[in-house]
Amino acid sequence: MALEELYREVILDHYRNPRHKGSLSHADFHAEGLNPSCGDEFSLDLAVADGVIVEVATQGQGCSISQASGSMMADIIKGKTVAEVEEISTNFKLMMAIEEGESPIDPARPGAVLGDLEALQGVRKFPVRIKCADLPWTTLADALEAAQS
Amino acid sequence: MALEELYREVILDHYRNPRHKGSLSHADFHAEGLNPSCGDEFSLDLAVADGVIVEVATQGQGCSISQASGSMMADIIKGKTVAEVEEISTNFKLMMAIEEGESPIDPARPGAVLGDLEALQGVRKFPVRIKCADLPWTTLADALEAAQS
Amino acid sequence: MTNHLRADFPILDRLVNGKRLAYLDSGATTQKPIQVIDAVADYYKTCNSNVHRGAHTLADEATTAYEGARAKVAQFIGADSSDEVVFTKGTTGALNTIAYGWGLNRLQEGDRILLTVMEHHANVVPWQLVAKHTGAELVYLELDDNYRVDLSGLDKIMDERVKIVSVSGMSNVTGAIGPVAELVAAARRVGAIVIVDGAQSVPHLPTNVATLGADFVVFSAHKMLGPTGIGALWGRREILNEMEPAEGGGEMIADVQLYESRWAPIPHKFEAGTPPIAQAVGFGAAIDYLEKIGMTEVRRHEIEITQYALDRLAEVPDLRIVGPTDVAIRGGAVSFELGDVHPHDVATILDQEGVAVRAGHHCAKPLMRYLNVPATARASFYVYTTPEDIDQLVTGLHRARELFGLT
Amino acid sequence: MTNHLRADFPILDRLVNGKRLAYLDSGATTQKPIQVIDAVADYYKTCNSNVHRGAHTLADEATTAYEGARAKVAQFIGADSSDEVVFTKGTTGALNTIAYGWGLNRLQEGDRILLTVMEHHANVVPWQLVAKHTGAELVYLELDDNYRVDLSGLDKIMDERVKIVSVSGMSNVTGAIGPVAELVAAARRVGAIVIVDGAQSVPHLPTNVATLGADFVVFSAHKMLGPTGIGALWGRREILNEMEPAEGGGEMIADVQLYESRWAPIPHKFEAGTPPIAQAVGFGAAIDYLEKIGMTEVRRHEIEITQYALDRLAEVPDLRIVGPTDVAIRGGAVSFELGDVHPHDVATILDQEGVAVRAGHHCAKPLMRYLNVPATARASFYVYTTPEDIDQLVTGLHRARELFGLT
Ligand SMILES: Cc1ncc(COP(=O)(O)O)c(C=O)c1O
Ligand SMILES: Cc1ncc(COP(=O)(O)O)c(C=O)c1O
Repeated sequence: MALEELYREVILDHYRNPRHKGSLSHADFHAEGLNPSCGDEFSLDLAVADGVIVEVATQGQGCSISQASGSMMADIIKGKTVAEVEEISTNFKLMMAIEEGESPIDPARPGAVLGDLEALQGVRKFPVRIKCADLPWTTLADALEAAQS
Repeated sequence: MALEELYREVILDHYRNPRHKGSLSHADFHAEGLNPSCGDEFSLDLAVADGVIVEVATQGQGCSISQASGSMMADIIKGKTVAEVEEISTNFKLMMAIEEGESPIDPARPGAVLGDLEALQGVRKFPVRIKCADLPWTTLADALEAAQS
Repeated sequence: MTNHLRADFPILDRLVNGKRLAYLDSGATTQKPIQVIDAVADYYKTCNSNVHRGAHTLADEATTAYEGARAKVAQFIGADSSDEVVFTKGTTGALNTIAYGWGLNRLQEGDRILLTVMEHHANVVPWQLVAKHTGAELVYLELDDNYRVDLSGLDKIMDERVKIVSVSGMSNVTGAIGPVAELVAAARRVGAIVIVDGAQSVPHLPTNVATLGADFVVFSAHKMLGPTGIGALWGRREILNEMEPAEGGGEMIADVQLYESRWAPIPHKFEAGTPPIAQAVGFGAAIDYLEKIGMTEVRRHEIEITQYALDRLAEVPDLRIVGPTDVAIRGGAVSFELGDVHPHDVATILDQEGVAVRAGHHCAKPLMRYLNVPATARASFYVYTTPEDIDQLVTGLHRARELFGLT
Repeated sequence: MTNHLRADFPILDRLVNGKRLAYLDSGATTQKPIQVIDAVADYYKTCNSNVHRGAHTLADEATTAYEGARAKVAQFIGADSSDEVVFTKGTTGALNTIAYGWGLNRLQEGDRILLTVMEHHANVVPWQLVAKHTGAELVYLELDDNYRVDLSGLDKIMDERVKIVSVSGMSNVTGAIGPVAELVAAARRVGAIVIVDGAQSVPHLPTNVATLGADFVVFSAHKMLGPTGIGALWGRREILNEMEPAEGGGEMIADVQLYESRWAPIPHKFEAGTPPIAQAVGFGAAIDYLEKIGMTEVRRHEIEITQYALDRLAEVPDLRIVGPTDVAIRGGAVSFELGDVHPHDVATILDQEGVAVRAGHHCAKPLMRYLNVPATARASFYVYTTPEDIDQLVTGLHRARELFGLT
């Protein structure tokens, strides 16, 4: 049933126990995201050294989907290079059908390409909630854009 | 036929040859009327001596109904006392069904109570045009109100 | 308690996600009875025309229909006469009309606009805009423990600097009824004008502007069975007469010259441009419908259904009502929190059960901050709401608890 | 030339004063095809809900319908993207939005607003209001002998003081097409923004904002087969981004605090409050209908019917056309005078013959004064107009001559 696929155990766990919660006193990059239609918020601090994201801290307020997505994102990008993070972001958006193209994930056989994030596939059945899952990723894109310029 | 009753000879005559046209250099009372929905205008100068309207001058712009009504009004009020004029005005409004009450005019037997004005009875079949016929009379009421105060 | 009106509302027959629709979002917009839908369609089919400017039959019929709707609105709220009723885009449009028409032309540096923290954005942002242009400042009344406007400091706050008091007749978040009578009395003493945001109160409570004592009452048709795209501004005649128009255009003028213009008499002075004619006709039909039920009965039904809802919601563990629990001082917009389940998740889960509720800040961010809740879920009722709708809501809430593992 | 579209317009079957209705008042408002009437009714019957704020199915469907209509409007006028299209109350609402949003916040003493003497009150009065608040002044272009805007003095007038140029795309009185391209070119040189009042031009001429070069184009749905109560403001993205909102309220904010707020991105920044949702859906259906005909065909039909009308009117003694007689430079709003028969009398007589025309100043008093005509009668056409309508008009005009004893 769709709702059980939406609210998987791992999502509720990230929602209730967000990883890397807080802020960095020495952030290199910072961005804030807001979904004005629902009020969800997400803010992101990154410390980057030699092109690698060495530290991540996030804060947010919102539904389980946006907050779990943010927590999972923080988990997966830590320790990755900016280039790797961009690839992950693209894969995430493909999986969620936010960007057009073939999903890197075979829904029948969830692998480990995106780790916990794969649990968010259930959101695809709830189109109005896709923007919730995407909020941390648009915030990340803003932070990285600042990093690039 | 209704249109023939509306556009009687005498109405077109007053429309084309308005009586007492102009203004008074020594008016005792002056009022201006405007029908904002159609733009018709009517202005009235009165000279009053011992409660009698001794001189009348009118100017206006608008449809045959409003302008003929004004010309006929000027004709009938000249030389009358203010009290008489008020009675005429009431009779006119009763005839036109602007005020509620029995019309002083028997439509079957037009008499001479209101003189030429009785030709305006045809307007009653055109409710949206009644306010045209009434414009000079509301202007007159404004002028007389100023006279009273 | 069955509800014999439901048959008039075609949309209530539809299924949502395979389930019976339990429409509990009437605070956002109500559903429309077939009488209203048909009135709009019939207008277009039989006498559609522009109003006021025409000397042909259709124009006359359209004007009669439009002005007839105005008379219905006037009578519905007990106004002295139709020309105290201005048709606007809605409540928001009406409040902006007052803010720009009255506020922008009369407020000065140092003047104060008194609001409450429970106001809808529509009754906050226009005042911020006008304050910016004029140098006036905003002052807020807070709430007591029972979610009602706290009047204890009112005497101190209400001084000669206060020029405008604008308050919601009923909160769209907590359901709390606003202290209009008390604010009117206090405002009178200092000569301030009082505006009632009646977006929620006029649809749900009998309203009589003659006894209310306020200077303006504004409301939206779409929240009282009528079409979108129209609302009404009632104003006291003297104030409307002296107020400047906010918008300029056709229909609202007596004369236009190249560099200056003179205004038409009220209410037209405030209705620039082609008005929402078909929508006015639909608004009139909505009022006919409400009058047939009777506003006393509307309120009685609302008290009954709200009491039922509060009772049934009390059975749901972890559920907290955000608003008064005494139905005598509130309407039928019931906000709540459910444990740590975010309101959007509540709404999504309920939607799968066919239950439509709102979730979020309900255009009342200052109130959410004041109450320190990031968002609420809100179930809101109207004349067609039945206990069955509430039962469906409660079933959905149990499902939400289950999915989120609340025990 | 028969007209196969007429069957879509239920009102055209009715009788007026016992006669076939010849509806020649489309310049004031057009009639609505059943497709538009049904689209509005179906919206209320199947997915009525408030937009944007909801996480339930109806809210999502309503939002999709509303935003879908926006996309249709954007595509219809060749806009780059939907978010350059703001839904307003109508043309008048749109012009006031620009006057207050852009003008009130940016104009200063000594700045100039350039208009033409042929503007509708909607494109005059908002600028007078904003001029009063800001100290800016109005400047007018006059007309040449052919009722076209006289550009001969333009170079002298168009200097750095001119901040806004606002011009009608087509006069609702004379039918003359406005010199938009020339004004755009001249305005560019001094950095002024150009607004096109498209109330008459967008319904009647193919419009492409990308090639037009103007900064704003505004128009009303009700003049192009759509519902009353809605219109559109197209604006160039950069300008919309930097423009302040005119009205405040729900939906248009990113955040509201007690004393200040931040705005939502375009287009929502300019759509305070519950928008005219059902009307947007109807607007979308009207655009579908026009797209199906094709705007090139709409224009071709209009040229044909206008030529026919001008030819037939030329047969009526004492009749004088107030407007250009070359159909290449005009649309289908044909104003005229008939001897000394006042236009209101003309309209009353025609009405008895089933013919609906407007009479009066057509919300263009400055133009009437400029042309030194107190009023005109106006016959105006749209896609459903047939030669039979024109013939009926001409018959009625002969009757008017007869009643007034013109020989
Ligand atoms: C040229 C022109 N501009 C503006 C308007 C105003 O449009 P609306 O009344 O729909 O706001 C009209 C129509 O009345 C018009 O013809
Ligand atoms: C209390 C209150 N005020 C104002 C509004 C704004 O009404 P509208 O969106 O119809 O302009 C609403 C509804 O959203 C409301 O509930």
